[in-house]
Amino acid sequence: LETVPTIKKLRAYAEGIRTAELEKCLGKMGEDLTKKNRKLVEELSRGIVNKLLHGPMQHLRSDGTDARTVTETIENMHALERMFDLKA
Amino acid sequence: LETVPTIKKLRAYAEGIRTAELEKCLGKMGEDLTKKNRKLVEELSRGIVNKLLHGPMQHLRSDGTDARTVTETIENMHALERMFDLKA
Amino acid sequence: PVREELMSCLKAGKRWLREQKPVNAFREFEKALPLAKQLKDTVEEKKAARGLGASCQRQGKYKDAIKYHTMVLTISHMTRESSGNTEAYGAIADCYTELGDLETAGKFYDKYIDGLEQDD
Amino acid sequence: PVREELMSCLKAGKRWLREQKPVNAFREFEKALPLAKQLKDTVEEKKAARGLGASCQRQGKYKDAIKYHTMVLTISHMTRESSGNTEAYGAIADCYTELGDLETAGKFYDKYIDGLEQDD
Repeated sequence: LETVPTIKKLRAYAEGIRTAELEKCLGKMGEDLTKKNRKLVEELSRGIVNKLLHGPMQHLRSDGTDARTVTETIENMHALERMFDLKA
Repeated sequence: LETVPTIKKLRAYAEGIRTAELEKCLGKMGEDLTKKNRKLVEELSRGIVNKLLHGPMQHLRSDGTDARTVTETIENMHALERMFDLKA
Repeated sequence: PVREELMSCLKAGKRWLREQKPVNAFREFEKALPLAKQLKDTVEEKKAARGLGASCQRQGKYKDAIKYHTMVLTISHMTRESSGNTEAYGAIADCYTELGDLETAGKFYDKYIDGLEQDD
Repeated sequence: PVREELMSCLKAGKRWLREQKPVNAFREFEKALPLAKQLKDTVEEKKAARGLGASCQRQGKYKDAIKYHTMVLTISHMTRESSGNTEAYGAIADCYTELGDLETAGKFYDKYIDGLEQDD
């Protein structure tokens, strides 16, 4: 359960990168982009982020019954906090 | 130094997701996409992946002088291998 | 012109969110919601609901935010069209985390995580 | 029509790579390289070099791959235009990893990692 706030922080971190890159891209693409393609670009950004996050997010959840899994989950949390600077 | 192969595997893992999502997106966008916009979509996919990988990649490198850092780097490696299923 | 008004509200709401003015954003999405209902356009209705949820969340009104994000799930359920659900699960979980209810947050994160692999 | 031929070679090369036929891909990029030089188009010249590098890599010819990926860095250096460098550093490091030279691989990964934050 103590890994739950880390999920929130990791989500926010990735979302920050996604929206920054997306806005930069859409800004450069200008007006000659159809509405359909604009939506597809947005979906692309979400698809990449979601698929990359899937593994780490899964490994931040454990049902708490298996001691080995709990220890690993906490280790994963600490590693993610270090690697994505999520402590603050 | 033992984390070097993990960098390679993590790169390959992320590149697989990036190209799969990119091709899916470009396939749906069809012919009404200018060459310039196609390049921008490609850059978007690379920008998101690179920025997300930056933290973990940095934390897979340590200069080997500081014992604390070396231990943490190895822990990061094990966590990444678990989370992205990179062992194989 | 109802559709045009709807679109302009949604657009303005999004812009206010980007500019960190959630109170103004809320006002626009609040106008958009009945317009989308009037047009029976459930896709845009979900966007309005999500916008209202995000606007509340940014103001620290987590319970209201949960209410609006849940509206997205309800619409999806009724229309059997799940777009936006993964994001809604994640947002609801974020709100419960803020409220200190980590148990419920965890349950919603589990649904969020299940959705990460899918395209929607 | 030199430019058209160049573009069609690059396109075919990329398609062969996607279809896991690196030998065929190599042939196309090999045709593209002198065409790009002839046009003095260094951006496309880098694409041809990268394609040759990738084609060799997929065939397990890591030393040749390093040679071609290094060509990208050389062109960047001469034109003071660094696009493609981050990817080249990463690919060279991957090759050294395959060759078992983890020390050199590490050095190239460091340059790759520095590049991840930048846009190029």
